Amino acid sequence: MDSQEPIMKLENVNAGYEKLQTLFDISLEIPRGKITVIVGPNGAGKSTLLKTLFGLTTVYSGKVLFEGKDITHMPPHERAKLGMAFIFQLNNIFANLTVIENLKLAGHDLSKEELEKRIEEVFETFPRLRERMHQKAGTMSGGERQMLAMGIGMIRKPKLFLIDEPTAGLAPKIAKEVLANVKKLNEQGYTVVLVEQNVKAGLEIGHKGVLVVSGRIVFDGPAEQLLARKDLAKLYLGLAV
Amino acid sequence: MDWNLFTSTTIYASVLALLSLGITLIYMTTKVFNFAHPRLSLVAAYAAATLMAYYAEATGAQPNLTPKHSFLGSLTVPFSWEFYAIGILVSMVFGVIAALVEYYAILKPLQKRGADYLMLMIATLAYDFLLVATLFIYNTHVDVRKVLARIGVLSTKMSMASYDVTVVTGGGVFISGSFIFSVILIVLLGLSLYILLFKTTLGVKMRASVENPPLAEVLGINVERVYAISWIISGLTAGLAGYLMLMAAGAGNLKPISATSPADEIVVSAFAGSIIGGVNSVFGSIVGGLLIGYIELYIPNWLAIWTGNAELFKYSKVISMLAVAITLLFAPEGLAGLLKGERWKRFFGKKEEEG
Amino acid sequence: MAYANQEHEGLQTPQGMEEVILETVNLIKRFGGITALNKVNIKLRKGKITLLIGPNGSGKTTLVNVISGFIKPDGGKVIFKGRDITLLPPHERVKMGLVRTFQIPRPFPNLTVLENVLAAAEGNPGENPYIAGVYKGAWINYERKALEKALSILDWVGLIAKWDDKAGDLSGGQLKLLEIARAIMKGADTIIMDEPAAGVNPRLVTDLFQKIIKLAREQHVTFLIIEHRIGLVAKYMDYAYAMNMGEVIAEGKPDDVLNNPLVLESYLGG
Amino acid sequence: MNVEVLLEEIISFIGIYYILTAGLNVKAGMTGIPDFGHAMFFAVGGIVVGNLSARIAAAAAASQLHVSAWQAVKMVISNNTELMARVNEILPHMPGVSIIIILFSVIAALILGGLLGWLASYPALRLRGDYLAIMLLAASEGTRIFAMYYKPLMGKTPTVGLTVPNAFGFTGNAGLWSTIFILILALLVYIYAERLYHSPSGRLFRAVRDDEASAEAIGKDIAKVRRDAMIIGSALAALAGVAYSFSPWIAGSSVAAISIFDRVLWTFWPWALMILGGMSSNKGAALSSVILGALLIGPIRIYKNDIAAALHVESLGIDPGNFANALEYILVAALIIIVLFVKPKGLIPEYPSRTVSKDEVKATIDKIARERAA
Repeated sequence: MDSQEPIMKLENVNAGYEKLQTLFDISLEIPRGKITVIVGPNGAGKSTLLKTLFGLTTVYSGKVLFEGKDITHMPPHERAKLGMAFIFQLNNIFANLTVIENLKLAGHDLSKEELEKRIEEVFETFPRLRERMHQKAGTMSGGERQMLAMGIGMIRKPKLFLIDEPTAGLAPKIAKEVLANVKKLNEQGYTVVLVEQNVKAGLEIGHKGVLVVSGRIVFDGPAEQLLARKDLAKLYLGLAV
Repeated sequence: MDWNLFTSTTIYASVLALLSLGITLIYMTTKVFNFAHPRLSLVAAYAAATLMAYYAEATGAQPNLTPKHSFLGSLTVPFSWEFYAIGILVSMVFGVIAALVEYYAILKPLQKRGADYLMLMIATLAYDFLLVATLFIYNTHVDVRKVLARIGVLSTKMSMASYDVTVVTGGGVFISGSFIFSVILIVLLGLSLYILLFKTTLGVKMRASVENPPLAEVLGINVERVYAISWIISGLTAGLAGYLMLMAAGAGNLKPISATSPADEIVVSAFAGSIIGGVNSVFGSIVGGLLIGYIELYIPNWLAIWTGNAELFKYSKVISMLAVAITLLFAPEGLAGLLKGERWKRFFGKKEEEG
Repeated sequence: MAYANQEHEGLQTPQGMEEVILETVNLIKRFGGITALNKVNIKLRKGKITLLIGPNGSGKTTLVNVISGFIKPDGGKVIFKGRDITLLPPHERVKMGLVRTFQIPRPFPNLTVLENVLAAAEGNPGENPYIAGVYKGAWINYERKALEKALSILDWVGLIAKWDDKAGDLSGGQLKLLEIARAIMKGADTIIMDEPAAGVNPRLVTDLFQKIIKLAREQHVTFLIIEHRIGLVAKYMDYAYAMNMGEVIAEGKPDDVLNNPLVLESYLGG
Repeated sequence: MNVEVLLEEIISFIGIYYILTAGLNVKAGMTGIPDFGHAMFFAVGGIVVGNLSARIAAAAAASQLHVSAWQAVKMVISNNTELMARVNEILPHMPGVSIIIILFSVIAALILGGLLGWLASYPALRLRGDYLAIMLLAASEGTRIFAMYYKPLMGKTPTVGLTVPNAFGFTGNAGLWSTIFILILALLVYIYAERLYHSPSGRLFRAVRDDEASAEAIGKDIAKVRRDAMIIGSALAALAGVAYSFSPWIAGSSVAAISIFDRVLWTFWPWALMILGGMSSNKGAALSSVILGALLIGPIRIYKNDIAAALHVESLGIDPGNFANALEYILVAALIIIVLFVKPKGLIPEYPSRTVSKDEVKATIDKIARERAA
């Protein structure tokens, strides 16, 4: 694995939603410039883990570090300022606005030249969005919406993308496209943490694989290594010990 | 065509359009039906009348009802143009003040405490009561009476219709200033709202904040400010409606202004406009308000002619009630929904597909 | 548990030996272009606990919604106790003994725990408001019996100490128990549970399932349970169905289904 | 002013408002139907008294008026003032007829109010929340406008309305006996409402309000529950309308469309009282009616002019009469806002329904514990 210092670190974190603890003793490193894929069965806590990175859960104990800085109790909007972008699973675009309006809105605090430059970058990464520029975002396909959601994130040039199940509810073909776009995003130099329900497809594009079962990390290592495990399926379902 | 019926109906319909728009804007942002909304117009009307009267007093102006000849025909301008400009300006300012007080002093703090829609609706009613009481006291205040009497207006059944600008064309057609004003107003309002919402960054932010507040906030948009702006627009248009009520009392179903009138009578029609417009559509509300205004007066008129029973005219308000019932029960998305074909999409399971 | 094992052996008797209480026949449900259920056939046998598994979007919740009557199917039938109930509204099914619980518990938050359970009593004459407000004698005897039943159920699920607390103040796990209590109070003989263990402290899951087993074995209550934490719950189940992409891809003894390569594959995706 | 009259007036006021608020509480507080058209059901009571009971009285007095019963009935509308003036001279000498008129009005109002509530429950089944509130408000306004100008219902002048038969005249002290009548009605309604609350029915109303899907999942017929609540709540409102119309202290001697349909007095005030007392809380509705009637409305209606005078508002150029009228509005508005901010659950928040007493529940729990131990 890369020798560079990880962009983000969790140290012995116990977390959950208010009274209900769903994550137990999680220690994790997010490598810079890579795609980290979090997989696990439903209800295992993989989305909770992602939300914990962005400060959307209650952390009972342990530490969350971003670029070496302790941000355990920092609220989400301040994390956004530090350079973290969270892409929600649903409602991650403005459906009644056009594509270009969505992108302009994301960069509303940038100078005009800077904004145009970044929109151009988004269009270069996702040419489909250029074609759909003046179309209402809500009329686009599920795959294109996720593309736009990533584009909205890109405008703000974050250091870290946190993407929550972007393929949920999409047809398999479109889901593949979405994951290919996540890869593209990474190729542009962005660090990505991805929660993915489709284990194989997710791990195929990832560098690092993290398997969460019943609120605990049961595997943490190179993605291809996890993918190659013969007992992966049983491990995944918590059937193999 | 009955020209007088048409012009007075147009003024009334414009008032409804202005009020429906305000109700819709507040529903879209604050998620509450503002029962106090028509009352904001009365506040504005009183403020406008008072300041117009003060202006007339200060300049020593007397109403001059002798018509002048102009290229339009015989033109009557009872007071100077500044007089009317002051009225318009003051009504807008006071409409905005009354709206912002409601939002900042009552609704926003209640929302922060987690009040549900019922509590908010009741709170708007309470604010309405407070305004009624204030106007009760105000319109019988000795000084107010004196000032208003100076320009020949009663303070409890207030109408300045006789001081409206009028034109009688060569062909004998009577055109009131309020009619011209209301037509220009609606066209300008539609146009400027279109430009604001679709051609400016602020408009895009507004639409974004209405549609998806959490996402807008994540992107660093000041959602609160956007809400404040819609309250300002809402107050502004309520104020303009108040000015029209004052200058055109008697037009359509508009009654002379008092603490309770015409807000009490117009409230259902204004909500009808907002609801048949679709509640969540700015342009729908303007069209809905206009539509209600026209059908409320034209349908009973036709029925009266058809049956020869002029009594039917009294029931005109029942029409807006029926419009509300039919819209809510059969097309809850309103006109906007029908035009967008939302209903058809829903029939084909669009919603489930999204989820 | 010895009793339970005995029942397990019973399963090896040929199909059809035990009474089938609920059956779906070629259920079809489409949402827009997506086929959420494609000719789904499942059978629930009386007094057995049946597990329904499958990855996200495989159609499990849709199936539960169709069986409980919250969604109408586009094709096929639901047969309960020998009667075609496909078009019956939810509350009619409940009267027949078919009750569902929700993934996210939905109590009556402003009612107390006891009120929540009592409200589930079937056929209470006191639920006629015209009589109830006038003559208490019309319903008090029924109510007393209901009370006794409700309290012993609360005692059994371990919520008795909380009887006068507002349901809205309970924790997630307690709410799941309250849902079960309500279903039993309802006189349900067939209970469909959507993720009963979700949001429940893992230490309490065993406890919860012990109670479910006891109900099945002693009261012959039939269960259909959707659960994702398969590793945790598989050992309690009598029979299992696995779904993927709206179809049943495997059925049989839980161990067999869980070791079915097709099932394992479905969880990993393509 | 006469203390006795003041007392009677305040008690009548409290009774009418309590019945009205209790009805609203069944619909809005307990079952969660936001009825902003409550005045419509209240008006049924007034219409019953103004029309049906006036017609009965006219028919009964016809022979002494030397007209046929049918003619007398027709004159209720065509020649209202004159006819009813004569009828009200005759009626006090007919105690039997008077009592029948009162009983008949009560029953007719309950039936008609319930019927209208049943009709109004259809939108209540289709619509939820604020849309339903607007719908019922609009329905109430529409009915008001219709009734106001429909002569066979409300006479020639909506502001004057129909003269009410002096049904309590036979007692010799109509003020006192109408007050007693209202008090008895209010007490009966209180007993009924409290029993209803503490019955499985009341529990069911509140359950449906809390979570419809969940109520459906335990086999309850939501449509029926909401319909029952609309029927009961609306029938009670109509009963309040009868109480109001027969009260010489509150309604005067006539019912007029303009006042019996008043949405401020008969819809918004009960809402204010319900919120003040605590949504869904029947005891709260009673308490807030008593507080507002006894402490605020009675004295304020009566002393508002004195208050205005005492504050010397005229020295500020304010008209004392209007200031006095505004006081009522200001107080109610201020009260609502303060309650919403300070005590959003009301003076007596919703309480658990005790179908059996708390002690009995505890005893049963002990019994179960003993049985388990054994």
